[in-house]
Amino acid sequence: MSDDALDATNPRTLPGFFDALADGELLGGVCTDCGQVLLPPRPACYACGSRGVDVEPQFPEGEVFSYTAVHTPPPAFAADAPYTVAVVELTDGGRLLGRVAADYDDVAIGDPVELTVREPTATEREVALDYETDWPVHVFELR
Amino acid sequence: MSDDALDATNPRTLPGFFDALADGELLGGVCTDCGQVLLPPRPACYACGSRGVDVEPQFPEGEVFSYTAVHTPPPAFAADAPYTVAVVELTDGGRLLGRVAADYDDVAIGDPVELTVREPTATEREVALDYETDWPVHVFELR
Amino acid sequence: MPDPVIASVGASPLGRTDLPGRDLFSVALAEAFDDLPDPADIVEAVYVGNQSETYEHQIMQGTLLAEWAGLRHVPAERVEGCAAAGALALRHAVKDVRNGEHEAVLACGVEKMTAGGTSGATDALSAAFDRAIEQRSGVTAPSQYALLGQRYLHETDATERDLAEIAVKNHANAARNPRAQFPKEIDVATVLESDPVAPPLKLYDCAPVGDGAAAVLVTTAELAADLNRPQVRVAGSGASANNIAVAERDMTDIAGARVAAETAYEEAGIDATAVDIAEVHDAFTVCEALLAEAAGFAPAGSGYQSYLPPAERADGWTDVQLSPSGGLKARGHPIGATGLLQALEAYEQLTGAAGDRAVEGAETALLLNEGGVGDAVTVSHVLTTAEAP
Amino acid sequence: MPDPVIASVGASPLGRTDLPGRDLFSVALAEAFDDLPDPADIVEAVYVGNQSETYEHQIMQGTLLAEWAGLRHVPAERVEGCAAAGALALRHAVKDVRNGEHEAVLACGVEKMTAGGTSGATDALSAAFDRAIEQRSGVTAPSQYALLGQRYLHETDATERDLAEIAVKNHANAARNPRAQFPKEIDVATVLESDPVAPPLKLYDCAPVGDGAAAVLVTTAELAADLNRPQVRVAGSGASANNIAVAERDMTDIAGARVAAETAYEEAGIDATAVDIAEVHDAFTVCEALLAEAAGFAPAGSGYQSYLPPAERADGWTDVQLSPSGGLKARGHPIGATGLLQALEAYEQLTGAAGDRAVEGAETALLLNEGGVGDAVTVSHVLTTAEAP
Ligand SMILES: [Zn+2]
Ligand SMILES: [Zn+2]
Repeated sequence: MSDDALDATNPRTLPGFFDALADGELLGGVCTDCGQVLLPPRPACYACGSRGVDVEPQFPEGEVFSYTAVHTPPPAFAADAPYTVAVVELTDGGRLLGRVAADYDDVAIGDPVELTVREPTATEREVALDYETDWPVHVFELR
Repeated sequence: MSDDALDATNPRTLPGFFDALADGELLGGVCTDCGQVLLPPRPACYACGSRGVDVEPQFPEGEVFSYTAVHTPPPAFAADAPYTVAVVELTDGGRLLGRVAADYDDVAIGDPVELTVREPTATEREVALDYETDWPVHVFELR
Repeated sequence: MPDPVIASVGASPLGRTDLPGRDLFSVALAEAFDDLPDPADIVEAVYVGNQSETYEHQIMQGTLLAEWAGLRHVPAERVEGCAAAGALALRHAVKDVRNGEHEAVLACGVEKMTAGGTSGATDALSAAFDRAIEQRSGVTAPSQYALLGQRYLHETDATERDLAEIAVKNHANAARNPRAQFPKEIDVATVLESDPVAPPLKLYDCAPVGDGAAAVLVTTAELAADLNRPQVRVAGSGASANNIAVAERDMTDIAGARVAAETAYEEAGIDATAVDIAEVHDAFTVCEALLAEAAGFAPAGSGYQSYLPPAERADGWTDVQLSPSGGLKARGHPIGATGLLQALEAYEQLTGAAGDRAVEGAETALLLNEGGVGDAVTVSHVLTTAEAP
Repeated sequence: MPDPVIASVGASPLGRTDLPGRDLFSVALAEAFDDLPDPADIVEAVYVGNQSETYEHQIMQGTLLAEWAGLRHVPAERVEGCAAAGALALRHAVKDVRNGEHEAVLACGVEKMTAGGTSGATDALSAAFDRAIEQRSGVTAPSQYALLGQRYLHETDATERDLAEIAVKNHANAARNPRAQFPKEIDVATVLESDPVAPPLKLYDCAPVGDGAAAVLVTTAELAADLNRPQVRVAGSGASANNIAVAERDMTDIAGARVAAETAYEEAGIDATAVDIAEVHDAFTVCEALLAEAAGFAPAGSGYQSYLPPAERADGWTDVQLSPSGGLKARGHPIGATGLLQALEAYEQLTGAAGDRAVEGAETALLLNEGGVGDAVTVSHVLTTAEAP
């Protein structure tokens, strides 16, 4: 583990991770012992337990591993429904859940996607915790 | 314990207790073993553990046992602050917390009070759970 | 070490009720202690499973329900692992008794899910997902499980019709369970034609929202005998967490459930083939398929055959009967009480009190109670018939 | 039975921080495991104390923090008894080790109280009160404690100035504690002239709202020795609930705390006079007075003299030093972490790591952590210095 202080500028914390994401950079933890990718980075690897975790940029492309559509959304997202969400396996090996900017019927397992990042909407800011207000939202787009 | 079904009309449940309170009747559990008064009624006596609990009307008068004023209210009651609350020891032996319809400076330990009941305000209904919407609110008045 | 047993059980009505949580608990308590001395004469500690404070804006349920039972100066606390909270409470009771910490412990669970409407429940349940990535992406419980289901259908021969058959089977079981929230049979078409919730899951693939409370008394075998109670032995207990985020897990090998079940088997000195009945966490139909595999009942990829009679299942399947209660799907799923309702069903099955739905010859039961999505946490127990010592 | 010991401790910064709860935990974890192997090499189970899901809209903290520590397939759960959650986590770790369930257990606590403003914290804390009568009457945490305080001042010789002196004493202690949220001395006038919150309590009678996390590693004495760690023995553990509603309790004899402390003393084979230092739950100044009496340090009605040097206290007082950390009042009170911060202070005092604030000759510590108002639930531990076995 790095000797840097674990403060809100450190990408090993959520504020640091989302700051980088707002700049378009998806940072992952990468286990120096077993190679597991951790999204977002965290203090230790769940696969082998090692605290040897580097922080490295992840290539923002991948494939749909599973997907569905949300027909009964949480109250805050009611206006968006139905919307598509997916688990995406990234090229560098990590897996990440997110919205897909496509209709459910246009998506299939294995489809190539690209990670994009946008600012939160006014509605998203309303339901955000104080420290989340400016955190960006990632969205997958079909390639 | 009574053989009556424990449904929402039974004063051993909160809906039954508040229904009676809405009609101006404060019902207490009274332990048949040790005499402890339980407000509201409940399945067993905390003082001796007995499930021999009768439900009996409680005389709606008592004395201030302790009191204070709320200067930093919950968001829903902000408009009321500061308001006075007290723990009242009732004539029949039970103790009940509630608002006091008097300024803090006009209250003292030992003051005689009377229990009154009113409908919830619009604000109170707004923060009520679904099943609480029509539950009355009790308020102590100085005698 | 003392042998922990379940000595009594009780439950409230399940579903949309007009009683607050503590009153539902009063009903469960009255049933559990119907033939027994006052709780205060027996019970030395209380654990309460409860998922969310938001339904009734109430924490401190340990203190509250202990007092409601007439217990004032005992250790009492709430335990929480979302929908596994009930089995966590049971597990603490079992550990306290087997370790000699207490002779009798009350494990209870309560959830009053209907106090804030459907949106209240949707919001409360979503707090179980990782906040940073999952919640902020707008996922819901059905859509999280749909991600598991979609992948399962992709990797195996299972179809949406198979999942529907699981719901049909559980409703048929529930039709013979007087405690069930939905005690009625349904057909496959009803499931397949029900409203889409999150494909491949439809409304009838989903366990319902509902209220409920349950109480389970765990004691030493000696005390249960002194109290003249039918007893069921808790032969093993296991628990395991897994990643909180669905994306980071193996989505079709439910490893946390596997670890929890194997721990419970090992403590009980059995393997999966010894299990006659299992109450598994079918919050969504696909869970029953996945958990049948994780529990070792079915070979990988064939868990979806849980609705078939044993003779018609693939090679490698055991003869286990899954969720004779009707499962979460049809018996009901009042989150914090669910794990204890599973124990209640096993108690009634193993003590000959299951009436019409009795599984003949049932002597060993497995319970699998999960919290979060899938196996974010799993708690498992093995229960067996017991002779009074 | 194995002897449970505390083998390591860690904490995050306390107060208004810009880190989410899980990141605060990362900081605490890093400190606790600074000189140790990876958690996954040692830890067999995780308990997380956390008061409210509403601060971060997150349940399943057991699963989340276990994963953050690199532990995937271990039992992990959240325990909740409002502000006693941290000591409940510690108690489970202690019980698991002494009962041979596990060799090493991680007890942690986290609360991110500042994520929803002051009104968010006020609302979240009020969920600890009985919903039906207390919450609906508009009481708050300070006003609930003010009811205790008002009665205490009525029944005893204590004055508002005495309560203020308790705050002054705890700030003076905190001034020597680098971990404290408010490491600065104050004077009596500052307390007495601070804003009224709920008479007789003023702003400076109240512990602050703040963020924080703590991690405490509980192991067998043998494992702690193998790891080359200074160890503190957990000689006793007690817990007790009391009524949830303040009105229905004895408001000046804090019976639940008395029962919890006496249970811990009995397990440790000591009485109150053996205690050198105590970290008590001074969420409000009056609590320290009440708890000094409940713990057996002070005769009834004289607990308010806790701020005086031992020689100046009333007859019947012990020589105990209360809250050398600065207490909840000045060290900080991140609800679910507080019980573990108490343990951390005792660990540092008993292992000679308390620096400027070391209480000379301290060998035995009492911890009293409460949840709800006053003693709705109390968890108590006795810690003693230990030689490596
Ligand atoms: Zn690794
Ligand atoms: Zn009684």
